[in-house]
Amino acid sequence: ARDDADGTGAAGDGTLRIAVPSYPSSWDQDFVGFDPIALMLYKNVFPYLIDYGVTTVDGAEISDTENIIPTFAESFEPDAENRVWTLRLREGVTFASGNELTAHDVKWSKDRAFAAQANVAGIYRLIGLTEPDQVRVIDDYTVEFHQAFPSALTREIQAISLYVFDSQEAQEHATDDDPWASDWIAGNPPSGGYFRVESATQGQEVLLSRNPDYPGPDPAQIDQIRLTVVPAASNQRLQLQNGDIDVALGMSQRDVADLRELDGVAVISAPSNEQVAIQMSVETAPFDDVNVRKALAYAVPYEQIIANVYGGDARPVQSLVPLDMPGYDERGYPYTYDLDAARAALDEAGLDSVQAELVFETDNETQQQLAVLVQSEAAKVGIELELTPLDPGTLAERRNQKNIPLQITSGQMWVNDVEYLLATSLTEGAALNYSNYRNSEIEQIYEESHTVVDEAERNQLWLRVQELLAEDVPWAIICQPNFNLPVRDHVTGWVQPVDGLARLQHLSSSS
Amino acid sequence: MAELSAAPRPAAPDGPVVRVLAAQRARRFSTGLIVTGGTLLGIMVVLAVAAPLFTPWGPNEIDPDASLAPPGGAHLLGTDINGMDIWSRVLHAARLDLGIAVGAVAVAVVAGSALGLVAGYLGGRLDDALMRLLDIFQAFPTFIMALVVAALLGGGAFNLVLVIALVNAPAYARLVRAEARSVRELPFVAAAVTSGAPTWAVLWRHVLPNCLTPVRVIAPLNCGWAMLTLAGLSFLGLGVPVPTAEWGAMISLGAGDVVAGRWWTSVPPGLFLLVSVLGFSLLGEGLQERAGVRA
Amino acid sequence: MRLLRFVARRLLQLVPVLFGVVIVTFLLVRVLPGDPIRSILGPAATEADVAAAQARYGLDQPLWRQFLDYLQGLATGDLGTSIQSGGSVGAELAVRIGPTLELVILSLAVALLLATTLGIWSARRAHRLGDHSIRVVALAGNSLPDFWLGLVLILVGYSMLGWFPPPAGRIEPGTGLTTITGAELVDATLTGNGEAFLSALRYLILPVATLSIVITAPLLRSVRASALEVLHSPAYTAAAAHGLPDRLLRRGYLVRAALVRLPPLAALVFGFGIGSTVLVEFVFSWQGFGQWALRGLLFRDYPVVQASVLVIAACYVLVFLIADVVQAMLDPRVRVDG
Amino acid sequence: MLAVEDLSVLIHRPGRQVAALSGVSFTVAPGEVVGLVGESGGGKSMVARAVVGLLPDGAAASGRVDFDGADVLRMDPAALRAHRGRGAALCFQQPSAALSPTRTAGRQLIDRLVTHQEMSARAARGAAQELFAAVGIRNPARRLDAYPHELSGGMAQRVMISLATGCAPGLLIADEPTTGLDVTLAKEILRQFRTAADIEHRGVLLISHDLASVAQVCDRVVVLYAGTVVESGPAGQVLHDPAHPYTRALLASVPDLAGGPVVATAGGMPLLQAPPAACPFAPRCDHADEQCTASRPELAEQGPGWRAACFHPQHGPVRERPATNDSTLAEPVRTRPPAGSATPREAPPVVLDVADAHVVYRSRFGGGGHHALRGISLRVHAGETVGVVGESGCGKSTLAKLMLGLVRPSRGRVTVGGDDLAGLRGRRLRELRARAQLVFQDPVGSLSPRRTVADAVAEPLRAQGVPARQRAERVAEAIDRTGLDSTILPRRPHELSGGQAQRVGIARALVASPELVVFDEPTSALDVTVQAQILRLIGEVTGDRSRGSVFISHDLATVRGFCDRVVVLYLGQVVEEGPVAEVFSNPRHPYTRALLSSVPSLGAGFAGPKVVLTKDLEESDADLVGGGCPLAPRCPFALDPCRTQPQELVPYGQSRAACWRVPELPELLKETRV
Ligand SMILES: Nc1ncnc2c1ncn2[C@@H]1O[C@H](COP(=O)(O)OP(=O)(O)OP(=O)(O)O)[C@@H](O)[C@H]1O
Ligand SMILES: Nc1ncnc2c1ncn2[C@@H]1O[C@H](COP(=O)(O)OP(=O)(O)OP(=O)(O)O)[C@@H](O)[C@H]1O
Ligand SMILES: [Mg+2]
Ligand SMILES: [Mg+2]
Repeated sequence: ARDDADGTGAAGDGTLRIAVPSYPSSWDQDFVGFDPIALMLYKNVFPYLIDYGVTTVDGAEISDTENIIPTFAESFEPDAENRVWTLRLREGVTFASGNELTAHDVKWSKDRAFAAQANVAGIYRLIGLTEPDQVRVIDDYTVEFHQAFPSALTREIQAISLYVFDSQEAQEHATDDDPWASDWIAGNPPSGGYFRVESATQGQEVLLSRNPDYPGPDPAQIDQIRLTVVPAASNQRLQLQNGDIDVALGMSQRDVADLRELDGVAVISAPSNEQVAIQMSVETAPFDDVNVRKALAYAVPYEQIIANVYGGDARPVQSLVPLDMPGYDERGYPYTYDLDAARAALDEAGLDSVQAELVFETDNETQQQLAVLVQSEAAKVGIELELTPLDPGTLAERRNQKNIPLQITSGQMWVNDVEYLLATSLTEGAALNYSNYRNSEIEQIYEESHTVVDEAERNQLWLRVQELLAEDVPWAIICQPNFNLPVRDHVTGWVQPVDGLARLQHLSSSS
Repeated sequence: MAELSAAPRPAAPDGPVVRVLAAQRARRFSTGLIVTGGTLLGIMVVLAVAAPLFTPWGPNEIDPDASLAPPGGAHLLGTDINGMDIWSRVLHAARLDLGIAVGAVAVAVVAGSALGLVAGYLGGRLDDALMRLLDIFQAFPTFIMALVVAALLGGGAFNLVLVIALVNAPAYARLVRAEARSVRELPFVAAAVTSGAPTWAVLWRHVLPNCLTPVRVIAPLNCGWAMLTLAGLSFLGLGVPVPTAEWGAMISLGAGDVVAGRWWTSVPPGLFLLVSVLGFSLLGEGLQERAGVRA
Repeated sequence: MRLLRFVARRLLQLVPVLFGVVIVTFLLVRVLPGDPIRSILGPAATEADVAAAQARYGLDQPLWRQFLDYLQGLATGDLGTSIQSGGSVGAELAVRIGPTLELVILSLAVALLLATTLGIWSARRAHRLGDHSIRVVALAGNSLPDFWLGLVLILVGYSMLGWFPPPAGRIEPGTGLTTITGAELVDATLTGNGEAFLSALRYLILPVATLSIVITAPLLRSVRASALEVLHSPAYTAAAAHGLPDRLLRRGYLVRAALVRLPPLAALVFGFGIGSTVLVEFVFSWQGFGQWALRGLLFRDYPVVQASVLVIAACYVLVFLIADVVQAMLDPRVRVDG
Repeated sequence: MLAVEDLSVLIHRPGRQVAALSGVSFTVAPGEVVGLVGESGGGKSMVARAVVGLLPDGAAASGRVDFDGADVLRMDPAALRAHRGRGAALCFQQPSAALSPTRTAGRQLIDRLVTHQEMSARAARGAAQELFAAVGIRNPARRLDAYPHELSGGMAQRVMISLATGCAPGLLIADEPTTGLDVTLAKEILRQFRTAADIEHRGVLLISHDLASVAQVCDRVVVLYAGTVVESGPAGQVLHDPAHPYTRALLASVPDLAGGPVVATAGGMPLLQAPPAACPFAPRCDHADEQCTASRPELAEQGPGWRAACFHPQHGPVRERPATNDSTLAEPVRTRPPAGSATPREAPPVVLDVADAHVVYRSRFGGGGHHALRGISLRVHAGETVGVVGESGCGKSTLAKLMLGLVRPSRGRVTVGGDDLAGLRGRRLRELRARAQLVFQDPVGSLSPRRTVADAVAEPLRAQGVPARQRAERVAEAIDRTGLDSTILPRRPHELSGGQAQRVGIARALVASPELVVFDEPTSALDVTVQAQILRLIGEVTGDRSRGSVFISHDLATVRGFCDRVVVLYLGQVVEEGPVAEVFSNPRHPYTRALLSSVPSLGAGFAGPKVVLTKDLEESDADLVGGGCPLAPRCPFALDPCRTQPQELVPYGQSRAACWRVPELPELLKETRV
């Protein structure tokens, strides 16, 4: 350990040391993978044109989904119909290369996203953006987004999608084989958002520094952030304990519980919209029978899971709609731990016992613990579960084949809206709809909701959706664990992001 | 023979000059190794076989009130994060670990020896082809190979036996092939052939029994290695499926607890693993000393 | 120059082996369950997205075409593009392999040094207390799971005693080390950066200790057995019976003769070490080759897995070659020309 | 200089003891060559080791080994180190194993010179070169840098001798320096020791189990039996007119070139657990009485400097020696009437026909190979015994394997009982194999280590599908025939003595009544007295008229004992062939004559004019090019045509030889004799 093991040294040189479990796989947001650490980093080092504001709920600061503010942009406003959105850029904003950020960069970046046919292109579909033509350059500082239909989601969706590349620089590295300069972009950090990438050592660490050219509100509070890769949670813990790191991103739930007791260490806690659920494949036997699904829903030991797996640090939920999402209603999931009811439901299905596979992520300790508890309880009513941890590659393939009877899922909606939830998780063909759930009425409500912008009206629709879900039980929704972040106690300014991807600009060190 | 640098023990002027017998001590030590190794393994086997007798908990039985309970009370060695009894799991894991290791090595020995025997004795094209194939297989470090094959076949005890057998078999094939090649030059093989014995009989009756000495010595060492491989695979999540009681998986699950002062979740499986592997190593070392075979 | 010819011929013999390795890895990777494209595209991808991505990585081609493309790439030194990161596999590999080799080679060197000195010491005092204790201790070290040993060393060496740097990274940030090979010690030596050298060394101690503890036993056993054999051989007896002094006996008649069988074993142990780094690197947050390869494997990043396995295999066979050469130099009986 | 007094060595092994030496006393003076002889296990090497203070672990030695007044057994390490090498230097039993494999021969010698003669490294190199030359190493400068594995057996022995003399010892001890060497070479090596004693005035203790070879160079001989000295005295006395029955038995066991009968002595040397209380030879001795089994005889003076430990010393010649010194030797005494040469009423069937057979051992990666046999033709009739002789490596074993189909001829044909071996495969080949059997050189090694004797002997029967019951009967029969007890049946090879194992091997060869039995040096690994027993047995076996036999040996005297015809091989070719008596008494080919000349003999030995070959076999190998006579590089009579023209077997009298100069030879020999 260093001499400053008392934990005060960090702020001295204005550097915050953060441990992350893995190195970002790539610097390219368009063409490559789904990697939480990389996604988190992108939020901080890409120039996003608009971003969430901050609001305080129950004393904790969280990102404000109602208030989306322009950052690198000057404004982002719709027309009266909510269909054409105009993005105005600030003048004189430059990339690290010295090139000015103009409408052409926005256009090139969006064209690139459409060309990649991956991440952004996927979500843009929700707000009716599918073709490059729909993004039009009006002048050097004005871009219009022509949506196919008006949408209530536009602001939130654009808040996570409106990042730009330094197109001039990128194009210098484009080749005939590689018109979008993927090779170069994958290997070279972007121009800078709240932070710039000072240096990046493959696999080991990324050094961020405050971006002096950041033009908008809420600039980074800390001068430097050193992200060090420490895959083993126990190592993160030791280093936090010894004051060699200030923030540990990637510790397990059980460590958090002990860390609260330690001197010099604080655990920042914030309610989160992360949902933990067991998705049941409604098309594969035996879960094609709603009674079997109900039986499982009754057999899950919700409270025990919250107590044992999350150390009490999770919120029970009564709906598939997350707690803090507008439209949440308690009628959405009327199931509690009740073995008799579970047996009764199974009887109703005409079955004595059923067997099924419960799939979860291979290196996810929390899911594993949860699976073990569910397995043990379910066995008591005759549901024999075989636990199958799958590595990411196999899991992706199996999900694509849509033949996983039961799987534990955990995740957070990037957009805090039920329409988005339906779009991503509960309508036919939705990407996260591992249950293959389909209810024609819900499909209909979903279609309708695209163009409904009025809040009360929308809530009405969502209530109906939750009633339908309560009958169909496509998921056993387990809980919403709180977000916990172990830090040295001088670290402050944490803002809980709505999408779970840390915005580091808010962090500061108090000593 | 003589330990040259050492002087004979001083003797009375007329009495005999005596040299201390190193061979005797060597033999005693090797016996000691074999007995100690055997005893350690014997204890493991007894504990494994009689596991249910020693503990009131099932290996996967959850005590909902006692997650990460410290040793003592209802749980002799405490519980893990799932609330499962460590003592019970450690004992039950012995079955699986010993079983997989011994099973895998047995499969590797049988398959590898058969290949090596035939190739080494018959020689020629078959031998060349096999050797080239082995060259390719052995160009992969074993653990890397095990990783890939485990990822390929997926977890589960049976698959793990196959994985470990597969990565070990080439070594046996080589070992036995080399022996067979030298044994086939020995006069008694020629004698058997001139007696008119068919090839299989020569192989089975004369060549094979004389090729197995190094195999017998290496196999126990290999069992120990197999257990470590298994543990390593489990540590990386490529071993047996949870919550099956297996030492490597238990260590992996409990590794994070040590730094929090909860030694009981990973130290007992670690110790059991250590003792078992050590048992195999001691046994192997002892046998090696006896047989005078070099590694 | 017989030795050169020997090396050349052995290198030539490696070609079919490596070609076999290329085929085996190519096929093995492709029969792995799991879909690399799905795992990178994220859940929101449509079939069209998948098809597009597959086309981008050439995975829509028939297998033989993919293989030919791969071969062609190999021939031009192009190891492909990582599906996970979109970057060049060759470039990623370059920064990963150095540190890992440094770690393994250093550990092997320490283990060899230990094994040789202790092994010969042990053999000369065969069957006495010292000998027996060394052997048992080495065996116990060999019986420890490496990842477990690593954890314990971290707990003691870093957390409790505070003697060693935190298990994160391979060098203190801010030593201003210029990366050349990726292997910190080597780079520090090349650039004459003393501070970086010391720092890298401090970071290396625990992982090297972990690895060497688990690999010393087989080497030690071999050296001891060989030395014992030499001590009991008529050749050594003859030299001793002709009254040669102890030092001459040890240097001229014991050490070299006792080491002749070590090189192939050392090569084998090197392979074991390479395998172990997957675990050791994880425990020490070392971020070398093993972690990279494992990640590639878990995400079915075909080019990464292919390249990493191929490179490991190439290193491994090369080390065997070196071992053969060293053995040929140590042991005149090894036939260099036949 | 060296005085061993009442030396006893008791070796403690786990669970047993070995009395390796019991009360051994003798002396060696400077300039004297003392022979230490006796059978294997007699304790010869133990004496040598005691002299240099190198007793094995667990050995308890009592008595004294006085060397220049100091007791070697009680020296401290420093004194011992000074004594070793400088005082007494040992030449080890197997020189190629006793040279450190990872150090050049020259370095090893220089190490000794630097240590014991305090030379500088540079001076030592020069001296080493001289020493190499002195022991007869050609091209010494080059050999200095050779590693031991690059040396042939003879060369290694020479190097070993140079190492020992390089220590400048007062006493030179040579442990079986000629074992495993060809006769031609052995003679040369022994001369080196005589030289060391005569010129350098060292004491030499020459250890050997072969009395004949020792006879020629020793001044005095000490005979060891079961760790005791049974007789010692001047060489001439002990070797020609010994007093102790054991010495006499030993001498009688050695086959004589002159064809003197081999007299076998039953039994074997006991392995003593404790120093013997009685005469250890008593159980095997014809003259033993109660006194012999009750107490141990002391060494008693028999003549000047001649002592024997026997209550009933014997005198007179050991066996009848052919009286003449003529080149026409008497017909050897045979165990049976000569076959083939007797009445040729009807030609007995041919059991083996080898016609112009070549064998090439391919090297592993193509490209040439070793041409082990080059055009051998050989025919064996039923009831006939053909001897094959030749130096080591000339292809004798290859010929044996060829006859049994264990190697395939690359050219030519081998037929056994009329069936061509080459044309057969699988079952038929196996059946044919069972009709020809081989008795191996290494008796224990030819028995499968993990199979019982019964199993081993039954193997050919099993292969023939003989039912188990019958098998057991026939095995018992065969075992009985070879003079073994049926208690041996459940034993395993390692529990057998060499003699027993060879009997088992013969039983196995006979059990399936083969038409042809090939003996490949069946006695060369055995002790002299056991060898005599086995030769006797073989003599009986070959007497069977229904069977043909081939007897392969490097020892010409053995072949003379009971073969009808003899074939002399040289480098894979037949150089001479003919009836035994003819070839031995009137060798035509220079090579045959050279072989006969160098055979050490206690008796008269080869009486005709002698031929000495000019080089060692290994050295000549490289010179052999083109299609000329293979012997040309070594032959003292070689002319240019010899080097270029291939030689065919040409009949000369009753025998045939492959040398065009045969007619001139008698003249040439006369010249060399002068
Ligand atoms: N290291 C040892 N341990 C036990 N017994 C031994 C050892 N060395 C020799 N002996 C025994 O001592 C006796 C004498 O052995 P030694 O080697 O002196 O015989 P030898 O006459 O040299 O025989 P050979 O002709 O076979 O060399 C034998 O009975 C042998 O078995
Ligand atoms: N399997 C083999 N491969 C290659 N060369 C061989 C092989 N067997 C024998 N040789 C060589 O063939 C030659 C003849 O060997 P063979 O064993 O027949 O000789 P030998 O006369 O029986 O000698 P010895 O008296 O030493 O037993 C030798 O030079 C030998 O090195
Ligand atoms: Mg001896
Ligand atoms: Mg032979």
